[in-house]
Amino acid sequence: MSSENLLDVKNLKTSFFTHVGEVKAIRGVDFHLKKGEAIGIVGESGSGKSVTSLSVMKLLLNPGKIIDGQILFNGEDLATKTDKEMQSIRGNEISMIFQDPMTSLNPVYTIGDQIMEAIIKHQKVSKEEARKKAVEMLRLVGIPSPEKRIKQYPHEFSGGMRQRAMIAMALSCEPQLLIADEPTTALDVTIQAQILELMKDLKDRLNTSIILITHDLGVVVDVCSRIIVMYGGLIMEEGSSEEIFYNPKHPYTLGLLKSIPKITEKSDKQRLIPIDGTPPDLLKPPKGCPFAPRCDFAMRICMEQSPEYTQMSPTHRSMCHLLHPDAPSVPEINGNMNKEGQA
Amino acid sequence: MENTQLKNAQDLWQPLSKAERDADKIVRPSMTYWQDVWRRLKGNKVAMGSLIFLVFLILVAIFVPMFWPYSYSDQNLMNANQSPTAEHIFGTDKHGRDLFIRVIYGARISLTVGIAASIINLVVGVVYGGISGYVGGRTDNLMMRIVDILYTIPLTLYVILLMVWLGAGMKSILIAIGTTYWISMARIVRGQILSLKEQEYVMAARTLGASDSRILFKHLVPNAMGPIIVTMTMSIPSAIFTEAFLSFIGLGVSAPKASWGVLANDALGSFMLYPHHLFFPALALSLTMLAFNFLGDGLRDALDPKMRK
Amino acid sequence: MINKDAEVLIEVKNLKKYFPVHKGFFKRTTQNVQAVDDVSFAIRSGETLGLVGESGCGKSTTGRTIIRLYEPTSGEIIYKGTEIGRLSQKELKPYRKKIQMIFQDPYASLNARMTVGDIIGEPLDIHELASGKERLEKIHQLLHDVGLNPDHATRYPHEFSGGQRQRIGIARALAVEPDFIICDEPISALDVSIQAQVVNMLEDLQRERNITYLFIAHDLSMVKHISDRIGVMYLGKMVELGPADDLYNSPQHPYTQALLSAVPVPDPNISKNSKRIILTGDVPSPMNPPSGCRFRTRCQYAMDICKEQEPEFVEIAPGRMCACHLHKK
Amino acid sequence: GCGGNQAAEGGDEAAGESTEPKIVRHNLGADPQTIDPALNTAVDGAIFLVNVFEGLCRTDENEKAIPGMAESWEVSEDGLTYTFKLRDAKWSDGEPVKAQDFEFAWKRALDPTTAAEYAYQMYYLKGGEAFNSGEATIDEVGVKAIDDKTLEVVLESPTPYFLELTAFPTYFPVRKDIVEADPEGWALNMETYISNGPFKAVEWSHNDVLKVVKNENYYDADSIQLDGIDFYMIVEESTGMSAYESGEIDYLEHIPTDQIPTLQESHEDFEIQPYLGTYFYVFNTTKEPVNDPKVRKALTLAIDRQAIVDVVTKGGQKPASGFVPSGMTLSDGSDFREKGGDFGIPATANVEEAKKLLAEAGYPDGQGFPTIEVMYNTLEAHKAIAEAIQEMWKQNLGINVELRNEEWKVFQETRTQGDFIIARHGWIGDYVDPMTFLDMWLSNSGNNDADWFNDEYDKLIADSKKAEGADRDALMLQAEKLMMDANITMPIYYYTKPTLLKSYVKGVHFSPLGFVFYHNATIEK
Amino acid sequence: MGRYVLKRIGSMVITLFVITTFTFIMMHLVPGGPFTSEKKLPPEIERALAEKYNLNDPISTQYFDYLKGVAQGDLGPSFKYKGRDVSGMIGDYFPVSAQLGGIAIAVILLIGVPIGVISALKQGTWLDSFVMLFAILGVTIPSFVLAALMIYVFGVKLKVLPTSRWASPKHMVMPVFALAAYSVAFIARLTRSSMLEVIQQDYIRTARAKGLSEGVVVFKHALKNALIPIVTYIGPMAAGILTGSFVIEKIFAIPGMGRMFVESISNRDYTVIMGVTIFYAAILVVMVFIVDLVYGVIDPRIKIDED
Ligand SMILES: Nc1ncnc2c1ncn2[C@@H]1O[C@H](COP(=O)(O)OP(=O)(O)OP(=O)(O)O)[C@@H](O)[C@H]1O
Ligand SMILES: Nc1ncnc2c1ncn2[C@@H]1O[C@H](COP(=O)(O)OP(=O)(O)OP(=O)(O)O)[C@@H](O)[C@H]1O
Ligand SMILES: [Mg+2]
Ligand SMILES: [Mg+2]
Repeated sequence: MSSENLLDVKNLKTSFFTHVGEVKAIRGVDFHLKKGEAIGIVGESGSGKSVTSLSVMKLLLNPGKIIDGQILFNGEDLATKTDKEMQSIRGNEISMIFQDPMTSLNPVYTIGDQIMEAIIKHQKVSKEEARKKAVEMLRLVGIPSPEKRIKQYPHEFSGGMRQRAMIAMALSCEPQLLIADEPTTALDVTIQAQILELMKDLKDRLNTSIILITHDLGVVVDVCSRIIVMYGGLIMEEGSSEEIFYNPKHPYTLGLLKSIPKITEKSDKQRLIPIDGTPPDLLKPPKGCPFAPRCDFAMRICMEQSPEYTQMSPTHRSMCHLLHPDAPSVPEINGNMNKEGQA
Repeated sequence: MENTQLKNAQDLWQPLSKAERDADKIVRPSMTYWQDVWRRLKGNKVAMGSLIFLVFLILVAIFVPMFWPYSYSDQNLMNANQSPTAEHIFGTDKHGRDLFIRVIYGARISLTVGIAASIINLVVGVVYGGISGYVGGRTDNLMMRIVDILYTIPLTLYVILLMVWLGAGMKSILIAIGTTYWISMARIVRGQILSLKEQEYVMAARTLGASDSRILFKHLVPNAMGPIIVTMTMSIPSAIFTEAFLSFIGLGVSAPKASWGVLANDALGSFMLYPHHLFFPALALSLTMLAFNFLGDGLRDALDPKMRK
Repeated sequence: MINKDAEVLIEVKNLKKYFPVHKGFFKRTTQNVQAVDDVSFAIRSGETLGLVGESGCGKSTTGRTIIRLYEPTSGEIIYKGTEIGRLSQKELKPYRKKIQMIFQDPYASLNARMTVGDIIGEPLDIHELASGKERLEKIHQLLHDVGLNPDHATRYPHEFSGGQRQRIGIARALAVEPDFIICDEPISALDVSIQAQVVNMLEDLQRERNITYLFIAHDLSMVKHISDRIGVMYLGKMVELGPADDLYNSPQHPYTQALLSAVPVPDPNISKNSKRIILTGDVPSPMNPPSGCRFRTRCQYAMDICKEQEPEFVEIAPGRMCACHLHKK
Repeated sequence: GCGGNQAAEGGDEAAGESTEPKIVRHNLGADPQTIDPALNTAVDGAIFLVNVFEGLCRTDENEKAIPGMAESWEVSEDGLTYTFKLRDAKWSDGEPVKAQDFEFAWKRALDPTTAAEYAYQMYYLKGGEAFNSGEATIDEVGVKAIDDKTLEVVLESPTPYFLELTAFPTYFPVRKDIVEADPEGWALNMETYISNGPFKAVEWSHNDVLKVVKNENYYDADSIQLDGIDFYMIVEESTGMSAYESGEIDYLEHIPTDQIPTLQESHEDFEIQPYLGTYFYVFNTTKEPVNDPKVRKALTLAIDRQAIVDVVTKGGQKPASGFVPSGMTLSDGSDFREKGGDFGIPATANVEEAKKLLAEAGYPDGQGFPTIEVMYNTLEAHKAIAEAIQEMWKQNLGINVELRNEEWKVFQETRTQGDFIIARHGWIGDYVDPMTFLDMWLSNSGNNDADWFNDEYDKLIADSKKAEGADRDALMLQAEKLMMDANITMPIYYYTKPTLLKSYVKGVHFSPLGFVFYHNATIEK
Repeated sequence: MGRYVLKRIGSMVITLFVITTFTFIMMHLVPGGPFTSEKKLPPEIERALAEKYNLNDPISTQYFDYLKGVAQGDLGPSFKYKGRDVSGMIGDYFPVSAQLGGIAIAVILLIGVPIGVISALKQGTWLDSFVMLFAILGVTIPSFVLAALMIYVFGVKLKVLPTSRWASPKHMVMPVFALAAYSVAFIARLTRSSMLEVIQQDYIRTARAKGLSEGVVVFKHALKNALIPIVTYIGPMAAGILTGSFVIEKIFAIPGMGRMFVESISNRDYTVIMGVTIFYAAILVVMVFIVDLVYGVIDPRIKIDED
């Protein structure tokens, strides 16, 4: 099974050792990714999406440490690789688009310099060719007059332009795995569409695998065939897009889907339906289900014990006590396919 | 997959009450940045050790002379240049004075000078450089040219003049150091502020209506703290040696009082013969400097919330 | 709903903001980026004006110029009848309490050396709104309002995830209880459930305190949800402005049409069958905008006149403005 | 500057056993401010000058005049007119040395436009002082070249040490043509720096090295055995010491004080040379409380000079109990100092007497004695002495003294203006005669920092200038006694000059005026 | 920008003028003149000397005459070194100081910056502590002690290096190190502290994510961002070091300008004091100007030329 998997993350645990204690940001995450496959990671802000991807890249900063688990990339465990070995993997085989484009770009080098650098390093081309490629990449992500723009500095770019510069940088080396951490949040929909096309094209053409982290469920379904839903450092539910959208088996997923405003709705200003409450404190992660305090259906056991995964289909699993045979039945979860859908 | 333990506990499957939901919540006291800095500093053993050492040194400098059997000026020419013995633990100098008490006494002068220099650095240098960098433009040009002028005017001339006008003594030393010792700091702070002031959080603060002084001192200066602390700690030894130079010109405290710088300076001619003359003041100075630097490093780390561990 | 006759809170007239572009070691100014070029609109008290448009079209710049982070190149900014476009920073202070901004780039806009408590407490200190225990309570309340833990007050920005940082910025802006908030993509980094939470909160505040918003975002469904009226910008110009529903239902400007067609739908079935107007042609540069209508290079209806003449921004129906030659008789 | 081999060009290969050029490396200390004989004022410059120039006379080991450029001379009855006969000597460029060169040089030194600071060394010439202060014409100066080889000199008053004076650098001849061609620059350019002594300068790289080589045109060149001398300018004492120890220099005279005792014990190169000078404190006789001679005497008696020279200065100095140092002979050949006695000032402190005097002055056991200030100019050695004296006064008399140091020039100003109570002083003789010490206390002397004006003293000195032989001796002794009894100074020690000279350098002669002569020196390795 | 450069040059000239004026005034206020000496000169000679050097003119006349001379490039004659003029003296001594200083600056940069970087990267390790301990010793031990120790060890005991003078590359080793020690330490510590700040930034993570080698990440991406305080320090330091250090030149008997300057003050050699001050000030203001220009090159966000 693992042979065709490009990436196999097993029982990943990552913590930040801060003065107030250990922030257990990732508490045991398993997922895998096939060649040419795109998966989406959605979830609560602060649930560990970015930390997961940084762990895969082994780019956690100081107090952060991978404390357990394996990250098998092409069958090799990245967790045990040295920094030096990682250098030839990063940027070349795995690229990442970071979430915060302003602070992720070096303020003292031009956009062009920063894009060309990776190209020169991994593709071993001349400076001139690299510049051409950089211009080309910027054009691809929709930056106007890229020949001029590559000479500008990050602070002279708008938020969305910076983000596109980041994307251009990540895509320029045609990696096997692309981790995109909220790549389109700052982009308007037309550009977003363009970028998504670009990613899909990469996937189809070069068989690149993609991990797409986003809040925009619309974007996820556009690109990804599978979706991982995270909450409180754990994977709450995982399944194909259809399974997640039409047959969510976790109250959190359900809540997420409910809170999306619909563009087609009449603007009689209905309130949106948020999930009440605040996310768990990962310094002292609850021993039970992290979502329990905010869950409409929470039971005592939810506070006591962490639920096991229940496999609904080969691709679909969820961790919720409600799926336990002893649990009381809740229509939203246990009922058959939620026919109303989210249309 | 079996949860034998819980299977029978039917009430586990009961819905949660509101109180149960919030059971886990704990509220920690809110801490400001500076409280947090202090807490972090306390956690740094080396820095705290250094702080304790410095406090101890200050106490020793204040109190030991009160009951030590010799005073800094008691001579016994017949006993000159002795190596350390039980009686004179640091040995004696060329006038047969107890070197230990002279070093301790020197601490009073050198520490005062060192600490004064760092305070002046911090107050004048940071404020001046901060304003210059922050306001920028014409003001910056004017303020920096003033700094250039102060920096270039021959110190010796200036000090001789001070000596003629004010006479010798601690006050004059402090004035001399106070008027000249903040210039590098002002330059460094200005450079830092120039680059920091274009940051986005400064804009954010401005939209909140933060006054210029608030932006400067609450936002920019804390972010320039690394170089500030380095400059400050590094200025201490040079201030201490400048004091020796000032004493040399006649501005300093008058003999037989001697600071570390003067002791070291005087010992230089004979350090091959009487190494202890140089060794002890130099040791005192080095230890103090190490302490200041470790404290500075600790402070730097404590001031930087990202530095954890 | 919003009272159509409510007083105009803020009015922007012919606002322009150009950035010089420097070249070479001696940094000669060679060109200008016309980030905002002659934009006018007004927002009534208690109203939400959504601002959408292509990335880099000048939305943030518009917002930042209104709040006077940038000096306007020309034009007027009138707040409650007072022109604030030329006030000095000192004179502006009273307005700082009234007008607030939520920044697009959350991390960069937070001082890394301040605890979250201090960041949120800062406006309280500046405007002397609360102190001591009251201040602490207020901070906790604000954190709670934006969906963070009160515990988070003692932590530092870098310890938070992107969305959490964004919420810190929102809490800070809300602290002074402003009349007018410029929200520069306030929710784009948030997950949908928190988005809902924040949007609800913004709406609640609006209802309770009659707050006015300029809401810049890309997520058109969210913009539509929250806005009373929406303005569409393209390359430094306002191209269309109208009530949210009308604009969505019958977009008049070709760019607006393209924009709406590109909205991704969070439904696997629909998503796969939707048709998009994919804009073709190079994206023009604000350093060197096309003559005439700026959209003409990518417009499927482009005519000769579009090249020669800049279309005026005119009322095409009651409450609806558009700048397109198609709508001229 | 880089080391060249110019030194070798004058080498006399035949004379030496080794082929290596015989060059002494002498540390001069500071760069000479000038090497123009008329303008030089400093000992370092003079050390150089006496080796490259030669006056009418030279001095022998006893500091008595022997023929130099002059092979003979006649002195008139009244002791006022000297007629010198010059020998056939040549300048370093081969030109003959003429009497006119002397006339020119001396008048030039006296010429007010030359502004030579040491012109007063020539006030013995008739009309010299008048010309120098613009009250007489150049022709009124008492020096005249009768012909190329005869020089006639007329003095203001009989001066027993005049012949020795002609060996002093200010009296050295210079070449008129050369100097007039470039009055400012001739002494800077080694090409035009023509001299008549045993050596000639070849290279001067400022603050680094001044190189001289043997002057083949010197009349006595055959007896000059060195090929040259390199005068280095290492100012820092400790560096000089290190350079000496590492073998980079052969001669060192500024030796770190603390090293001296060890050197004295163990280093064969170490030697203490006489040096004509007195280290003393001067009292401001107009200021409370030292305007009371008893107080001055008490202070003078209460210090242990022996301890100071043994423990503090360590350079083999002798405790001073008079103002004029030893080393100057009277007409009967006895030493002035020995004749003069010690004025009751013992080498170690006389505490009893001092206390008694202090009590008499109204300060029994130091009670009521105000805190007074002792001034010294900034130097480690002065400080050490001041600290020792401070403590001695405190212990012996129970009085408190504060020390104050000032930068050299400021200090001189302060001292001249009388802004002090007690100040450190030192006086080095310009020539080997007690008068060089005594005339400083004349009422009209610019160096009378004690502000002590005594007509009797002025008369004694004036009389002694006219007198000769034993009369003169008696008058001078009387004068010294007068000023010593007035206790205007507190002599501390007589200077010495500790030196280090590599043992392979032989035949170097030291004069008590601080000069070092390499005329007879050689290197024997 | 062109206008800015012109303006800066204008303000540099004004600065020089003010410095000249201040120094001139102070110099004349300080007690003691060039001809004050232990053995008081006869009044006539003093008068003649004053005449010769125009010291009898009113101070203001002297001042304007001096300025006139300076404007014409004439720094006047030395009062103490007979027959030498100030320009010539600077010409003699400055090249030596500049050579010593230039090498020292190279050493400072080549040693100081890398060890600062290394200890920042290895923060908290023994290497960091070790390097920083050395750096601290570098400042604690004043240059004169360091010089004396080196002379003793290498010159006297081991006899591997000459103790003094400036003649061959061997002669340069000790003075260069003694001169550089303090600044190496300072630069190392400044670099370390700046680097510590920079290496935690997100863009460093981005650079790593690109797979760049650690060297490129550190020396290209991080260092440039950490450079501002270093450059700030280097500018004036370079001016100081190039124009000579009195202590080092005196200890090693090097014929440099620092030594000449301090001696000129003790000598009250008025024209030399003025000449060297102006020369030094000119170098300093140029250095400071260069630093400001370099700021803009390092960090494009810095706009130094705005009004
Ligand atoms: N340096 C750090 N120190 C302490 N805690 C941290 C640090 N970095 C991240 N965390 C914590 O780790 C958790 C996971 O953060 P992460 O950035 O992965 O969230 P995310 O899922 O990407 O959220 P978002 O969608 O808002 O970006 C958060 O609770 C955050 O507070
Ligand atoms: N400081 C600056 N210097 C130069 N050009 C700038 C500067 N700030 C913004 N610009 C330019 O102004 C134009 C508009 O930028 P702005 O940030 O307003 O866009 P935006 O509409 O907010 O885009 P986004 O949606 O991507 O945030 C862009 O072309 C940008 O490059
Ligand atoms: Mg994230
Ligand atoms: Mg924007």
